[in-house]
Amino acid sequence: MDLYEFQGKELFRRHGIPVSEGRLAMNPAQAREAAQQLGCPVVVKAQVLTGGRGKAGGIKVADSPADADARARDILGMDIGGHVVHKVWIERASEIAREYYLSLTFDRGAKKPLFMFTRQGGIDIEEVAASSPEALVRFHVDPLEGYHPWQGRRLVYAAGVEDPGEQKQIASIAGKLFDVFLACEAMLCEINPLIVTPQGEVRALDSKFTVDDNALFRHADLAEMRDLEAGDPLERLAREKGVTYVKLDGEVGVLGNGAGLTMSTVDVVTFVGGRPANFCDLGGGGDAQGVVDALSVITRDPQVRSIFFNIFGGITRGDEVARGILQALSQMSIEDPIVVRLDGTNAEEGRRLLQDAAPPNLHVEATMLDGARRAVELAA
Amino acid sequence: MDLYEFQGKELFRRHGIPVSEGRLAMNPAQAREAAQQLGCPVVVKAQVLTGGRGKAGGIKVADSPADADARARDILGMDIGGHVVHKVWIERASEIAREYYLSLTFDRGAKKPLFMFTRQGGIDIEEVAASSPEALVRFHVDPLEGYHPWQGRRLVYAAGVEDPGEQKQIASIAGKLFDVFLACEAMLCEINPLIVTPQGEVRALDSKFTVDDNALFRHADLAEMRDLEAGDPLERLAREKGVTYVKLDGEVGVLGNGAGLTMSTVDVVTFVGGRPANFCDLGGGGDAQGVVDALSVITRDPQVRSIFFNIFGGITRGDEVARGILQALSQMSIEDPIVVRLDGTNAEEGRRLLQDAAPPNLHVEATMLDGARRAVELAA
Amino acid sequence: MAILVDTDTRLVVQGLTGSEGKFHGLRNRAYGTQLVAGVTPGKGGQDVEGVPVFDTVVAAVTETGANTSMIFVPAPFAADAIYEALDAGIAIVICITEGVPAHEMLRIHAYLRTRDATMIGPNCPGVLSPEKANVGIIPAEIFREGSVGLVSRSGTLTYQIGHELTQLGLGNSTIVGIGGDPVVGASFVEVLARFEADPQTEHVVMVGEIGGDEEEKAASFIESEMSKPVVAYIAGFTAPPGKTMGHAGAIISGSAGTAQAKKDALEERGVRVGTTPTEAAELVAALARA
Amino acid sequence: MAILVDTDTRLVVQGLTGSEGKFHGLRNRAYGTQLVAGVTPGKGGQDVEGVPVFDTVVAAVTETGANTSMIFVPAPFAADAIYEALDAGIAIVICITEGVPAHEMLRIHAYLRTRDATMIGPNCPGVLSPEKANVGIIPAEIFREGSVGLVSRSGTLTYQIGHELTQLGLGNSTIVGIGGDPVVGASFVEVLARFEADPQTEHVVMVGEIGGDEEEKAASFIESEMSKPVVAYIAGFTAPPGKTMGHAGAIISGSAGTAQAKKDALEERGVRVGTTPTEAAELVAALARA
Repeated sequence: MDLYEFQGKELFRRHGIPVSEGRLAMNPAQAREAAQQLGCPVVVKAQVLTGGRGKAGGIKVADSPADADARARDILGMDIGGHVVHKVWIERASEIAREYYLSLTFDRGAKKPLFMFTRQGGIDIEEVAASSPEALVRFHVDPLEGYHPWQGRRLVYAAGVEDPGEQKQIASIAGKLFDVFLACEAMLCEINPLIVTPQGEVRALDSKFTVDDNALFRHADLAEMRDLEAGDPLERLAREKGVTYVKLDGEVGVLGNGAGLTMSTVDVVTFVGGRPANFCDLGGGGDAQGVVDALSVITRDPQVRSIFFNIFGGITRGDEVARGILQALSQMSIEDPIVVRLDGTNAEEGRRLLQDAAPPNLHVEATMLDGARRAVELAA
Repeated sequence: MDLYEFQGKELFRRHGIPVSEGRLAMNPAQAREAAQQLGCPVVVKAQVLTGGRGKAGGIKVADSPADADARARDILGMDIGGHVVHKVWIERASEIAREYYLSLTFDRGAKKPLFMFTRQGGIDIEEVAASSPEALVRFHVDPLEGYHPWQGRRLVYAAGVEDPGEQKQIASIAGKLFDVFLACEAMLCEINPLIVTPQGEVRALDSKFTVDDNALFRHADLAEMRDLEAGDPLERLAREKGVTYVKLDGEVGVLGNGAGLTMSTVDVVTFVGGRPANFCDLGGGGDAQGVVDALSVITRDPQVRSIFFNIFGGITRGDEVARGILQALSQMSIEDPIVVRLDGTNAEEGRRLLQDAAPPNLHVEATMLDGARRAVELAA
Repeated sequence: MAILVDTDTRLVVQGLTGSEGKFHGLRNRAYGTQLVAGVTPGKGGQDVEGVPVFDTVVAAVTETGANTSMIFVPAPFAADAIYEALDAGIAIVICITEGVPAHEMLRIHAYLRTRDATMIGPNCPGVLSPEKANVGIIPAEIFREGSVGLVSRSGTLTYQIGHELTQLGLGNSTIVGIGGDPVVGASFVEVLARFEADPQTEHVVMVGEIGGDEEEKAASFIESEMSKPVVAYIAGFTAPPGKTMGHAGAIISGSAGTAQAKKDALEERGVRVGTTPTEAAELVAALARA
Repeated sequence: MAILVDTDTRLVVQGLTGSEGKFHGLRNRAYGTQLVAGVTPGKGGQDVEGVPVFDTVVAAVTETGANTSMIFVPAPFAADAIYEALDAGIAIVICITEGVPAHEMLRIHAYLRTRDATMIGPNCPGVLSPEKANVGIIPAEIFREGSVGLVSRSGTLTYQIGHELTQLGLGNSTIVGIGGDPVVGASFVEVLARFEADPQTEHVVMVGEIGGDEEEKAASFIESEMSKPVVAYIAGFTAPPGKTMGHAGAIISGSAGTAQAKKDALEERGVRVGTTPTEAAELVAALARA
């Protein structure tokens, strides 16, 4: 789960990482009040769970409370990469002498947390990694041994931070970043930029914070941070129904069981010349109601022209899936053609159920490849 | 540093280990008031940093506040193994169905924390270890990997606890004991007895708690728990002066530099037929003032009849030690004979200083063995 | 022969008294797996259709000689169950449970480095050696015995490819679902090494997906250490960057971890990569005929 | 030859800019030890009487080829300094600092098991190989070069026994003070193994004290693994049970850990134990004459 900048900064603050004082505003009036309380100039920052908001005009400086009101009015409601801005974060504007970059990520390759630090902050870290890899210091922490203060020092000295005051502050922030990463079971904690003020104070000016969904059961405070309003409305609907759904940009609705098979189905649809409308995974169980729920999500996408059901039964039973399809067809008016391919546990029974009912817009195919081809034809 | 029962229980309570409610009392009136607040019957327990207080009569049940007053009057001021009782702990009396034993110790042999658990609690654990070793479950926890809940379960099942309610409570207490052990950097956390009430509730009825002196610099709350009034008055005085002093029961005062050499000197004094009056370690540095301080402690013991200075200079310089001895002799009236053996750094100069001053009760010997013999003769 | 599970497997199921543990444990027994014990704290002394239940894994090992554990306990308790199994001396730990926190798995992975044990999963379908033993939830009826080793990060995709192989007349030595979580116990490399050493296995199919770099590591391993031919299939070629595709934990950052990057790494080292499950199966069939 | 420190030692002192670190570091250099670097965070670029100071140990290793570290940093920072030295690839870490928390040492000990490095101390006088190198605070003038290896948990007691040996005309290959804390890096066994392998060492004196069971472990090791004769001395025969004798951390519980128990364990395995330092030295002298 990704957190908003203001949420990540709140977690930083709780663990002793210096951040600027700020207020959340849901409307221009709140933005004006926040600016009044904080003292101008302030920065008005769109809160969206995607990158590139600066380039999109989602970050503005305001010199007065009235100005903050106006800037919030500009930003609220903006669409930034498909994310509509519902909240802005107002914080006291910072004077910036230097911009660094510090992050801690869950490195699944090395199977260890990975620190990355560079004095070339403020820009996209992939650019730094590509253009001047020697300037990007990388350092792994062993999960059992944990963090030790020398590791923070190693980062700052290896990156060539020369001011002793900065050295101490950054090494200390690295330790606190490890604390918050561990305490929140984060997959990513990124500070870009980590600024140095003209007075020599080091502070986190932004936050990218991702926590492990699997760990939320023991972090009630983090689980509450989930913004149920955020993201694509269909993806939201799917989540409410317990279905994994990712909106794509084509015409063939794809529904499979298991992430791997579904991903593979999306690939195959593409390879035979189609454009998948979505990735929709029924998951491991997949009973009739799950099928109904998934179909109700997929069919709400007006781009969808055909639907391909690719089911390989393991725990999921083919007859249950067939019943779900028939039930959905009887409850909803689905006009798009549905191609079904069933294999595995109870597949024969499922196929028979479908053939017996024989709804007009239902097509049964024997293989995954044939099913994909047929669905693509029908969407054309 | 050893903690009192009430201090250990307070740490238990903070970490979620169930204990009985109680109050500390410094005088009979406070004991009466505590009994009134808690409701009778209560138990009045001597707070001393030594074992055997039960047999010594330091634990009494009181049926009324007046009775608590009387019992406190009996117990306060008692001498239990050389420790005078200055405080009593008043707690609500517990009904006891069963008594178990649970401890976590710093096992320096295995270099891991060691859990010990047995259903044969309430008695001396050495007895259980000797008479029915199979009943004492031992289990090490790896310092890097830390504690996992299955380890607590292993303890209770291996020890044969049969009641599911007890199993759960004890396994949970084991986890909390590990937490408090780690959080306080303890060397020992012992609960004996860990009682089960007739209602099936498991609770710590006593506490033995030792923390690492070396770790106190980062545990201000624990450092404050040190009772400056406790223990032998000479040992207390020595601690105030920064000298390591242990009172023994003989006539030859022993002063060395370094724990190993001092221990060895105590041994040699014994082997040549003497009885050491103390162990006194000047420590690594050992300047003139340190020598004066150590002598002032040793000579306050009325049993002392002679004093043996055994110094092997490394960082400690022989001339400094000699100056300290001469300074002490000029400041204090020391009538006991002092035997000095000096070797190592600047020993020759030290010996010359002593010979030049030649105080009447000072005897310089060339070897440790000769020095010990002379000191023992002079104490006879 | 086969790898990981076979007729010598003596299985203990941690969580045998739960509904899923019971269902699949007994199903594995019906297939022929030697199910010797269950473990559920507090239920020691009971039995599940004749299978004795113990309070601790160590008791199950001592009493029944269990050497392999299958874990079906709920996610919040799964890590503890894994540690318990490893400490009891279990050699093969297969964790089916989904939703184990990633940080727990980091620590377990570091812990495993110091032990002489293999862990499969979590969030995996288990291990099946056709005609010998099934430990997990893989529908055994799809597969037949043969010489193709199959290792996969995905459950249903494994069934798909196994099914395609069966259609082409090929069978499997062992099917290993290593799980799709960001950090799992045994990686492709560990399983490939076992297939290389297994006399029954003649060819290997590796089924990967986007995210991480285990396929790339496998590519290097195959080139330098394997004599047996390996065919690969990677899912997620058309996944948009930055999107998480379900619980497979496929978080892509930049170009690393993409299906194309994995395919390139494999092909550079001489491993044939099928673009669809069908094509992958056909590549194996061609090798088997050659 | 000698062990642990010799003419190949390239020493970095962590805490060289502190008063004690400077005093002893330069004293070690005056003895002939190759002192190549100091480390003090924030003081990189400075020098201490010509010895360059670095911010990190890894920089010191890279720039000067340091292979041995002596730690003089204050106790609250000593554990961090040890980890830093080990991670920088230092092979021999000698920690003089007194007062390192015991729980830190538990973790460091567990950590050391996975590294190919040796740690001596903390709370130890260091290591001296007469005429070759001195790393620590041992007064070198007491000792002369020779064939007796000396390993001890105590500082001044080591000097005492070294002095007795010198009086009897014997010299030392290496004197190792392993430190008297409850948990130290290298134990008797590790040092004894090095003496066994060292051509210069012909006899070994082991100086133990009450507490712990390292002397008992050493007894087993000497019996099964050592060809060279070992003489032991144990301090604390007359220590009352349950009393802590200074920072030596000699906490006795019951009979285990007593001097008598250690003496018995050693003598049962054929190791001669002197009752006084003088007697121990005489036993070695008798062996050397034989």
